[in-house]
Amino acid sequence: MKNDEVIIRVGGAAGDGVQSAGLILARVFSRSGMHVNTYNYYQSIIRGGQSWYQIRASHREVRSQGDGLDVLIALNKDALERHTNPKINEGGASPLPKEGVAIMDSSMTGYKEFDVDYTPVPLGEIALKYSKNTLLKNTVAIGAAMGSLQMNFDILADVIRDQFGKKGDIAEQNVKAAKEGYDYYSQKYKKIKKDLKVSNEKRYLIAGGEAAGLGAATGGLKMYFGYPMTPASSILHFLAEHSTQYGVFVKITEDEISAINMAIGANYAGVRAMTGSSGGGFSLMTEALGMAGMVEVPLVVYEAQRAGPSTGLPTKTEQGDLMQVIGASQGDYPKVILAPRNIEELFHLTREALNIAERYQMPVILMVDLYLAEHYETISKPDLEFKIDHGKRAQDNQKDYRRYAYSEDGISARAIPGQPGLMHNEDSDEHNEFGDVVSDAETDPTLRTLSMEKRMKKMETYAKEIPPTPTYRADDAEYMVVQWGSTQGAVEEAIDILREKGLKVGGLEIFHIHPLNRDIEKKLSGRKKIIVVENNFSGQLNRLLKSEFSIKTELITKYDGESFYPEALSKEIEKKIGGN
Amino acid sequence: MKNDEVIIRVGGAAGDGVQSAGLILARVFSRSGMHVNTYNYYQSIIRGGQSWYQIRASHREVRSQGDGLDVLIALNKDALERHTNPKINEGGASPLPKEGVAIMDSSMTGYKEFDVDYTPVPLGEIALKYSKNTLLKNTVAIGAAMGSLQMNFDILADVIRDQFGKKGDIAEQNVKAAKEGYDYYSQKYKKIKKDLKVSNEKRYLIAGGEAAGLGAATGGLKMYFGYPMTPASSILHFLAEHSTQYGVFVKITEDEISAINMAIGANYAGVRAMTGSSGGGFSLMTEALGMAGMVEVPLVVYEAQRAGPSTGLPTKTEQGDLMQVIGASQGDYPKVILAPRNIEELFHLTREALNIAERYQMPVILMVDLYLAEHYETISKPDLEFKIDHGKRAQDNQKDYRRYAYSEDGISARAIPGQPGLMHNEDSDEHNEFGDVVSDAETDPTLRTLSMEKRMKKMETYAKEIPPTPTYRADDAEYMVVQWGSTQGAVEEAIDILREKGLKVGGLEIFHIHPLNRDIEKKLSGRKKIIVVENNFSGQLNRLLKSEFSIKTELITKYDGESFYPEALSKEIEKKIGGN
Amino acid sequence: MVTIADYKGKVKPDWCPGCGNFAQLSAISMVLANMGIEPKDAVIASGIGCSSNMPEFINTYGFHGLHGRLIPVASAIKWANPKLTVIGYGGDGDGFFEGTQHFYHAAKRNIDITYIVSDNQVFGLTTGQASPTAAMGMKTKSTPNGNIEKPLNPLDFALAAGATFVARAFSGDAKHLQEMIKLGIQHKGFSFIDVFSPCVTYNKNNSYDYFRSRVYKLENNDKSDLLGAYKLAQELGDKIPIGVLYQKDEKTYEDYDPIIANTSLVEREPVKITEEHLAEFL
Amino acid sequence: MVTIADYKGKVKPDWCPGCGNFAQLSAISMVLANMGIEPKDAVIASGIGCSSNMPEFINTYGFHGLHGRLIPVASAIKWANPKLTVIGYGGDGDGFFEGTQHFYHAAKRNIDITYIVSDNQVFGLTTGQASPTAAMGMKTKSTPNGNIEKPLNPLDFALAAGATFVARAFSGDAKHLQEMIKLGIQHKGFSFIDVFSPCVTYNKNNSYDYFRSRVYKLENNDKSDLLGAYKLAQELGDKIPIGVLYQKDEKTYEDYDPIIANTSLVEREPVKITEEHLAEFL
Ligand SMILES: Cc1ncc(C[n+]2csc(CCOP(=O)(O)OP(=O)(O)O)c2C)c(N)n1
Ligand SMILES: Cc1ncc(C[n+]2csc(CCOP(=O)(O)OP(=O)(O)O)c2C)c(N)n1
Ligand code: SF4
Ligand code: SF4
Ligand SMILES: [Mg+2]
Ligand SMILES: [Mg+2]
Repeated sequence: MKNDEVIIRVGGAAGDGVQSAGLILARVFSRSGMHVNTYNYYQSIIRGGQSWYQIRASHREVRSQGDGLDVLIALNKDALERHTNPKINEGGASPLPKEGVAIMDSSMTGYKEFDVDYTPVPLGEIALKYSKNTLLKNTVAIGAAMGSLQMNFDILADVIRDQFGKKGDIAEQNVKAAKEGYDYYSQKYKKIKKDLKVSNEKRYLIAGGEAAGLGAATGGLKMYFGYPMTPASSILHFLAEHSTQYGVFVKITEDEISAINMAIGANYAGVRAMTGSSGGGFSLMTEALGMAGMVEVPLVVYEAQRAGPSTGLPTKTEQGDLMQVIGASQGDYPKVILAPRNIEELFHLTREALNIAERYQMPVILMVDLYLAEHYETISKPDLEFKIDHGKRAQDNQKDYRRYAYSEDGISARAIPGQPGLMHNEDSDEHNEFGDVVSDAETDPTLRTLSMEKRMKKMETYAKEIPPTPTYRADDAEYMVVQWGSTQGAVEEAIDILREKGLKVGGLEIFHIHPLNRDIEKKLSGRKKIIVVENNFSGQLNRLLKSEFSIKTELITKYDGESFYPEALSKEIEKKIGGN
Repeated sequence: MKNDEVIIRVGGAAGDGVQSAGLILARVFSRSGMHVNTYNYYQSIIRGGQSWYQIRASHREVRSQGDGLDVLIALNKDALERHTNPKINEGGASPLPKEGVAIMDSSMTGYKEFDVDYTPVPLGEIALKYSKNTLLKNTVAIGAAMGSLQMNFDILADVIRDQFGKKGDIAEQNVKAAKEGYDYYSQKYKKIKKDLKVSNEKRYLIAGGEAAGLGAATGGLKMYFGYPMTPASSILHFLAEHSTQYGVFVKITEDEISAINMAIGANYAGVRAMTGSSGGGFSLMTEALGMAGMVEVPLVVYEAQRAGPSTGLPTKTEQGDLMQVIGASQGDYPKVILAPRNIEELFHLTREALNIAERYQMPVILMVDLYLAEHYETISKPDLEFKIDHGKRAQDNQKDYRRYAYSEDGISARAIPGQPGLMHNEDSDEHNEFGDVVSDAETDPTLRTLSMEKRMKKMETYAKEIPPTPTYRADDAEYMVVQWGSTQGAVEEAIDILREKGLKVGGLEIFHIHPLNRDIEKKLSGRKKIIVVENNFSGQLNRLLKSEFSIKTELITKYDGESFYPEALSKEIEKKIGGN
Repeated sequence: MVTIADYKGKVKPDWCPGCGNFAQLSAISMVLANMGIEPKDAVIASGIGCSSNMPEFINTYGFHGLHGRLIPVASAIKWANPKLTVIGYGGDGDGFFEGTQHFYHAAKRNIDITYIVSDNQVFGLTTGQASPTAAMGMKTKSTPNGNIEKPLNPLDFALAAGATFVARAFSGDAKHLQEMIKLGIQHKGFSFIDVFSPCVTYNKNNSYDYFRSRVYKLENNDKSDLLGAYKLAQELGDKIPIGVLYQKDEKTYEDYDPIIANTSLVEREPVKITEEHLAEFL
Repeated sequence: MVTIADYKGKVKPDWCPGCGNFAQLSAISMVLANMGIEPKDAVIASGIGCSSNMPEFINTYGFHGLHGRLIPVASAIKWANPKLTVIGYGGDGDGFFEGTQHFYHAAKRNIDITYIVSDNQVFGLTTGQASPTAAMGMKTKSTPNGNIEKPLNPLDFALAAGATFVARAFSGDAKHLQEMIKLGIQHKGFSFIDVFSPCVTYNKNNSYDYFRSRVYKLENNDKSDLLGAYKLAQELGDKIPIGVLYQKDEKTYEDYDPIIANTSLVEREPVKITEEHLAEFL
């Protein structure tokens, strides 16, 4: 447990309001100018079961859900016992330590006791003074938790008013209840010792799916087609809710096949459109993905991974779809795969993906995972300026127009239906420069070869513009930890832990998954050990790296449905290093 | 052109009866106790265009369509000009050489002449004597071709009678027309000099799709579900036609998704069932494939590749779906991928696949390609004995039955609906040993981890029983050519050519694609060069090999829609060797 | 004798308290028991959704497959082993969006399975988006400004597809629900039962009260009258009929196919392929 | 002035001589020209099949996509750019097997596109398997012992799905075919035209003669009478009606959705996201 950060966890059953309580707490910290990172542990159940929500906050960057626990808000007995038990079994979450406080209703009795500081608050009693709504208890608990840290109550009051604002009186009931909780705790129990600095910085608290939606909107998105599937639903819901504001048409289709074919139709017609799903829905989209590559229609697909295989663990995270996305659809065709490492990058890469897709007239898949899509982070003010690049476009009535003209860079000028004099056919069958099919009356092996090379040349062109692969504390690193996508935060924090122990560990962070930047080989060469960290069973990126580069690697995987915890990860890395 | 083999090519438009003429010729050779290998060059068009059919025959094994051409039967002018032109552009096919003869109708005039032996025969005139059916011309031409080689006419007459048998008089008309063609040629033109030996060996002429269907039937297949798609239709048609004979229920479903889910349902119910498609249809099946892996239902999928991406070249061959099949469906789950190298192996592996699938309770994908699925080869008498292995089965009323019991080998005993006392739920959600879901009320990260490992352990168990990877003339080979699936014949013949030149070249033939046999690394080590040959653009197996083994490879690819030709391939290999 | 206790699963259903699915779970268990069908001879195939969790909670053979794909699984099970009582159970999203195509063609084929849809007018498990049967104007996460899509009429759909047994039930009327399920299972051919099954968490519009005040039981309607059934299917306003709208005796797909007619493939030995079979390749 | 010559594609159609698709190619070209629609403003989206090769042979914007998926492509094109005349053209396998689900839901949504099916009762391009509209008993490669599946009735299907324009035409009657296509394009909403289009190569049963001796033209039928239309759709014996069975004025999906109603998204600038939009994250 660190002095300069705080971790609060709210535990209860599905339907108990765990997540909304967590979000109120998160917002109090972000409004206090602090960095926030949240974690949502929930089940595929609508009511009941056990879920919890964790908020980590600090004046310095917090890049993962973190280790440790300071304040537990236990909304039921099960939650209390589960999180105070040193043998907690939740994928790596820390139990409440001795110094931690456990806020719970005073009426709670008969629970199994562990060595922590129990701080009962008459949550129900206080709540009842204001309303019969049992959820008001949560607000009292939130107040108590804020009291334990002596956060500025006015900020909490503001957050509550914004949250319950539309409900007038209800907002004030909540504020009052929170205040009582705050005061009760402050008067009765000791303040938790922390050295937290508030500030006046504007921090934007945003979830992954929201950042992707916002990024897409700033990137000129006008249509989104989807079919609900956790964890791809968050972008869908966000865009649906902001449809009018952002001018984005959002449609739930009859299935994922329709969604992707619609997105292709819209892009073909000249309108930026996206689709998205999780692995199972993405399976159904793969046929059309290859078509987009063949007809050279721009397309961005948001692929939000969850723990598989098959239906798997619908509310759990994993990076298990890489092989699927790489291999998606029959035959070879050009495509780009991006895996943003954090929420800010997700915002940027989503609109960048729209540009790449249109400039190269090919599919771009944005791979996120449940962890990235659903957790909240604070980011600084997003840059709203963005240049939309429509790529090569044909002139109206251009003479001798060839939709698929063979060219140096593999890219040919698009014509949009409605443009005069450029009528042509876009075909999923193999075709020549004009779009005429070369597989009907006479197959032409030569033209076929040229067309194949024309399309694949785009990959070479694109390879030249891949940004350098970022590194972390790598300059003098003897050991390199390679990660991709959302595990960035946990890996960097694990590296920090090891650095403090004096180990020369650095990181290589891959966010351009396909094609891979050739600089990776150089950046890894000459190191004592290369350790690939992945949130999946088989080490899918590892396989990819080895197929591309002559490197020897070791592998750390996690496939229990939860994301990495820095401390535990640092120990695994240390073990790999040790086994020299 | 070799003395001990003959190559005949029939060229014409779609709808001209090119293929049936070719098949008659092929059967004459197989009935003469010779080895036969055919090649079908056709387009995605029902009538018109240009197609041709090639028959290669010899008393020694013929392992590919071969190089060279002895007899051309040109059914129209285009065919005549195309195949006599030294600059023929058909993916590597040889033009008719000086010594070759071109059989065509005497009425054909005004064609561009090349340096070959034109042997006009009054095909139309002779045919008209017997019938107005224009297809009778083909029979006359067949007769002439057989005359040019002085094949035993009685065998041809038998084949024709079998072919047209049901049509009574028609058969006799055809026999007579053939005889006239035979005699006309014999009297007018010189016999082609060949040293062909006929024999009394029984040779079975069979196409890939048929061999797969026959293999499946001998392997206990009882149900086949599919949706037509070239080149996966041939197994479907074959089984439909033999449904009553073989006792196999065959159903065309509304789509491929239904087909695979039905196959899963049938296997779950305890009946051996298969499905199949080509790349596009397979895309649609991938979601269910992962489910089969998750619920541990046996499943065999016949994946017949054609040139992609997308609709691509529907009637052309390619090995371009490997990445798709490897990556199919989200998450990690156990599966086996087999790629038979020739028709005989296809027969055997299909039933073997059914056993593997049931023994391991997981999906097995049989990867073939258009070339393998649609061409004919002679094989010796197929072994009809086969032991069906149903794998571990639970005893009725077994106490404390656990459908997914964790075990040493990862395999647990199946219960089939209808068995008393073994009721349980098979779930695409993550589950524990009993099949109870571990992702609803309480996710259990520990159990999740165990279940994941339980399933994946099957891959380890299976890895131990993969047969050794076959080699070809490899003992003293300095250069190793690695191939997979249907390219075996062309690669072996290319190696033979190089061996004759004194180059120490050998082959490694991979038919177990996933998991890969670890013996590959050893068999390749210490060679001067490793050259991977693939009928696709990007070298998909090459990527796979490099991801698994520390090897340096060079790559030869072909992606014009046609399969490899030995001579041309040998030159490419030689170039790679030379570039030492 | 089979009793309802035999059907009790060992996993406690984790639907929200008050969810309509509880009624269907009881009803199916009760009917199977009363019909004397042993648990070992019943298979429930489901898709993905709250409703589709059913096989986890009942002591039969269960196959909890993919969203929208229960129909092909159920069909093939029946074809493989006609002795089994095969029930498909899933949601309205499952059956009328993702699985529309399979539903249609299975009904047309008149496969002898019973397909029960828990129709709650929302996607429950994915937290409440508008389903294909959601009313126009309904506000959900996916339709924050109100649904603008005409609702799909499941009964009309089933009739058009050629289902030979088409009925509607309501979770709020357990006895009638049981009756429908029993008739559906007894019917030889494709039986479809649409069940109004309130989602108490995400659908505040289509509540028990909403349905209770509207449904009325069909009595003495001419079940063989297709056009009459179409008309009844249109009644979705203040009065909504529950009961069997349509029933017809017709050959099943299984009856037509010589390989499976009167045969249990799972019991039959594979045909032995002999040299005679090989003759055609010579 | 637009003439039919403007629609002439540079690639010669490679259908078999006598194939029904030629008639539709001419008819579509003729109608578009006569309606004064410029080639640049017409888009033909197709699936995969002989019929679906159409866009290769006509001088418009063409999108030759995937088997069974033309409907979503066509729908989105229309939504993106309402100024375009969007025609979907495909086969009976394409639309009534692989694409059943999309057809149903697009009709229900009443999207303003015209969907023309070349209904030849077989899979042409894959060399003649039974299609969903193939008659019982028909022998094909996939049904060597005769088809045992009830044929799908496309008109009935379209009516049940809620299509607002449902018609049938016949390749053998060019003028009437043109008339139907014209009315279909003029209709605002989802127009469906099933065209009996003989496959001269693989379907010897459903020949020109077969249809010619059976079809009769609908005259003075009440196009607003849904039940009447259902009845007409059942006439598939010795007398088969061609013409418009049903037509209804109804709001389209586009009319309901505020983002696309009266807007051409392809022309409209993206909404500029400003700091105000960000306030909610603070
Ligand atoms: C291919 C696929 N797409 C989407 C999902 C996500 N998903 C799970 S349940 C569900 C909808 C559930 O609605 P419904 O079928 O009506 O069942 P209910 O929960 O209402 O009983 C969806 C879309 C999925 N599992 N698979
Ligand atoms: C996903 C997929 N499945 C199957 C096919 C193979 N296929 C191509 S055309 C066709 C059927 C054609 O029949 P229909 O749609 O009636 O068109 P027609 O040729 O009769 O005009 C099929 C099954 C495919 N291209 N894609
Ligand atoms: S969310 Fe609705 S459908 Fe799902 S369990 Fe709860 S009440 Fe039932
Ligand atoms: S096969 Fe039939 S549908 Fe296809 S082009 Fe020939 S006649 Fe037309
Ligand atoms: Mg529902
Ligand atoms: Mg057709």
